[in-house]
Amino acid sequence: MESLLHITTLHYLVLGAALFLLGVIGVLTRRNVVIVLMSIELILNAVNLNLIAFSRFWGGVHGQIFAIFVITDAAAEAAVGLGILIAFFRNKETVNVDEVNLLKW
Amino acid sequence: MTDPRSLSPPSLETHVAVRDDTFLDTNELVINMGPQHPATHGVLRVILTELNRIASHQLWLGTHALDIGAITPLFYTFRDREEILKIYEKYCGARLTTHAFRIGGLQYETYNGFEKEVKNFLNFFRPKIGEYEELLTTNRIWLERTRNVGKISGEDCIALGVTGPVLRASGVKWDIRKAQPYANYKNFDFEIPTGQNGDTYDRYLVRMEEMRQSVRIIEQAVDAIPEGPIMAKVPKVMKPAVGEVYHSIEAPKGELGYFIVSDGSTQPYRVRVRPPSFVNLQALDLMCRGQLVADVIAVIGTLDIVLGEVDR
Amino acid sequence: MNPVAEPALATPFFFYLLSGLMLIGGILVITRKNAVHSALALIVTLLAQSAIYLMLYAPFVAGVQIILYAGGIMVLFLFVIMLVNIDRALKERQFNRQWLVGMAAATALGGLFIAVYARGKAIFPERILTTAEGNNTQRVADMLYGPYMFAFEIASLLLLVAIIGAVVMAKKRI
Amino acid sequence: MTEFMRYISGYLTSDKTPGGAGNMFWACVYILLVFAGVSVGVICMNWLERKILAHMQVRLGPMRVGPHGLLQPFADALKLLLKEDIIPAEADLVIFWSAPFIVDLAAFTVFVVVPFGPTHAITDMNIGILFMLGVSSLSVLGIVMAGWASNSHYPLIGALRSSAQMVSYEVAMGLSVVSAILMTSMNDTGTGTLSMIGIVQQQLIQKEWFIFKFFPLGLIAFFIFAVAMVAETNRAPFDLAEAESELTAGFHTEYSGFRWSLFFLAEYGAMMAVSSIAVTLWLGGWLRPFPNLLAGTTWDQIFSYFPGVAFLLLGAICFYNVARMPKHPYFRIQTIGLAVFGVVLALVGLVLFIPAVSVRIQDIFWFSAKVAAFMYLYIWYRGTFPRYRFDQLMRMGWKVLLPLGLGVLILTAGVGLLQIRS
Repeated sequence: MESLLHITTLHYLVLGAALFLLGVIGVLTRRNVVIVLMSIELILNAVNLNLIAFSRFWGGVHGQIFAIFVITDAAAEAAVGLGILIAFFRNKETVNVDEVNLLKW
Repeated sequence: MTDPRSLSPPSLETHVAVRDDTFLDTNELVINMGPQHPATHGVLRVILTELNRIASHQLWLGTHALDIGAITPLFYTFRDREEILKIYEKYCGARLTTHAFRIGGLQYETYNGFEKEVKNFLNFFRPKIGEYEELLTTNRIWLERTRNVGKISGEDCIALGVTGPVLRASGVKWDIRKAQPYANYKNFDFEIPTGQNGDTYDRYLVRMEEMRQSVRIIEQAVDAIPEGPIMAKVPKVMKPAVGEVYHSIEAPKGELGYFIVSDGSTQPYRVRVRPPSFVNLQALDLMCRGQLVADVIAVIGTLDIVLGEVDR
Repeated sequence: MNPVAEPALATPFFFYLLSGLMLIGGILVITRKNAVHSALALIVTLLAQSAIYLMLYAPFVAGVQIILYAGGIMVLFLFVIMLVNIDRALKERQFNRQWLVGMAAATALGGLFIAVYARGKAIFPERILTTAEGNNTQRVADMLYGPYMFAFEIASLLLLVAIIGAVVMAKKRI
Repeated sequence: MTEFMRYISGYLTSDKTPGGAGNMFWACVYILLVFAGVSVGVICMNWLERKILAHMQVRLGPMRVGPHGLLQPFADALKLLLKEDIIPAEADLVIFWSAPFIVDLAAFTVFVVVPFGPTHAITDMNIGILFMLGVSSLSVLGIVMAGWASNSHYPLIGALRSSAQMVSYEVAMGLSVVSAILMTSMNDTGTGTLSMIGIVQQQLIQKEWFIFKFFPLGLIAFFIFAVAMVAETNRAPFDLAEAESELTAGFHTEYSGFRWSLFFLAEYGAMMAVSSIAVTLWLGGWLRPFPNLLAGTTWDQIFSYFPGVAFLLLGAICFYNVARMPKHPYFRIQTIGLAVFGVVLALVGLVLFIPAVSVRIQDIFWFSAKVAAFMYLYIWYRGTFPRYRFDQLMRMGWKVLLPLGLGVLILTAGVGLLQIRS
């Protein structure tokens, strides 16, 4: 009980791991590209959580800097991914990953 | 917000008045009474129709600006239009269906102080045009919304039969009041405003200038109302000659013409109306080509159509 | 009557509240059929996470998280979901047994996590530093425009590439 | 019990915000006060907008419910609450329900960090302005949800339009905000701040409102913000999302009654919120006008009379209108009501002359007066401008305001650098 009530860095790490797992499951099971992309966002957020928890642990801000870079990265990824999705949808009228099975369409 | 012109009765009013006018004109031609008209009739008719033109343009301006998103001009124009309607009401008792025109002249004498009230209105109205223009003419957003929107060339206008301010804004100097003067127009001095680009903004400017010209015409006409009867002697039963006739006038929205075929009886054999709105609406397709959907609203507004006239 | 909240209880309360929100949101993201619902669940997760950042005394990252993630990226997602009309996907059933594979992989990964924790329990941080809040934003700025300047420039380049890439992908004709 | 009283009274001598002092009781009181104040502001705004717009358009506006329509907002609220709550059959229920609340939440949460005075804020975060921008950008989510959940074409198009619009204008807005934040660091220590109270205090220390700082850079940044904030709140001339000639009512077409009124509340709350940002960043927040031109205790004294005088003037206007009321029995109740309202206003004005009150209230007064000026601008825009077309709106955001904002940011940084060097 004491370990549950006394929030330590470990708690944040467990939370991050759980989110990461959720993201992985989402990426592997869903067919909808949009939801796959969102699951990737979940994974990135789990990573961010770890980074920030450790930055708090060490008392520095390096982890936060990395988190900001990761957020930048996520923005870029979302923009390009959704751009591809729109191009794909325009040609194939579908947003399912398992239908992206042609090298050229 | 629905376009008020498609719903509210006042929009029909200008048309009814002018339509009476043409219809009778045409009838008169058929029964060959034109030259016998009393002089008073012609001048009064000019005053009344020009007042009507102002009222129509005011209505157009208010609703057109409302469509583009400027809500204030509507109230300004309706405030001023009310003065015109008051004159009409006092003159013939009706605001909506001004029904004074008869074969052979006018039904009603002018009331006492008609000239004075019209002059008062002119003095009241002259600065108001500036007020409208102040809100819109140099407004950046208005310019962006109307310039190069709904462009149409003069040739296209002529090919489609588009008339009125739309035609004049495309640079064609065609106004039936000058080209085939009816009533007493040839006695009055006025300009035909024309535009160059044929876009929505030019049509706006042309109509604003037309209001000024109408004021100028009425100014001259009010001073020139001759004494005398307003109605010629008209036989109880009129038997026009056999034949056909087309006569048109410059209504506020464009050329309004009546084509009448007479078989010599008291009833016309066939009557066909050439309405300006119906014909002008044809240009919508051409004007909207290559434009955005939001521009359609501006273009429909600038055509100044009355849907009651289109849907027949 | 003691209106002063017990700080020792406030932290776990908010932690469990927020992490519960995050996990529920995360589960909804990967289980909802409707992509819009997924996106909204993800937004809940992200907002809860930004609150957790606040608990970790990283207010600047929390603000960035709200502005960029919830206000920017997720709006982009919603936008795209609405552009690509995926009503059809709602009526389709997924026949392949991908979820089995997914669960297997996830279990393996989870097992890995637990194994790592079980083996190296000693090095895992059980403590938490309690420094004062301080001027976090300023420290982040000093770092970002000092030692991390190069990485910062690279990130801006990355964003530029992403912008061009997105435009090239999504535009019908260039 | 005494401990509790001491807990309450302990804050009164503090020079921090209740959030900063960690005093839960006063924080709750402040939250209630701010919430009530914003709601009253929305009610006033409703009446004022209709009245001012009407007078701009040669109409009278509401005249029937109460003297000069003063009770019209309450009648409207009652009507909206009693109206049937229609939910389209094909709507996505949960999202349809929650969308108005999210918009409201975003609009009202922003006020947590709005500084009405050096201590008159619920709390003072050190990421204050970031928090404000972030939370106010969340309202776009509610709008998108509302548009999508209605499962109808006009709301969807309206929602897409307004989200595209809000996202693009946020960029220009952010840039102009950054240039103002840059100005906060032009002091002896060279450290800037993101805290809302800190920003105003910097303007006090630098003895200059940021709108006049580095003339004309501050002015241009303020102009960018002033344009972007109108677009952010979807108000005329940027009200594309609810352009009635094109989209009926935009994203809230399918909403009726209470839910619609929540959107209404959020719209006006958001207007006040962004106006408060503008006031805080460029117009000196709670500082009185001309802090350096008319400095000195005498002027302080004179300016401290302003709140009272303003309320007395409002009361005088009421009495003027009482005198102009028609002397017909039909109008008797209205006349009495207006007179009572005038008396209340005048009494408030007199109370504000008490030094102890006026010292505490004048910060709030100046802040609210500046926000009110922005509210008037909103109404004025609506009465004057036609509506932009959507591509023009986007062009304006990306091709005019964004480069302008970037230029101002770079120039501000350059000028600031030169100033520090010299």
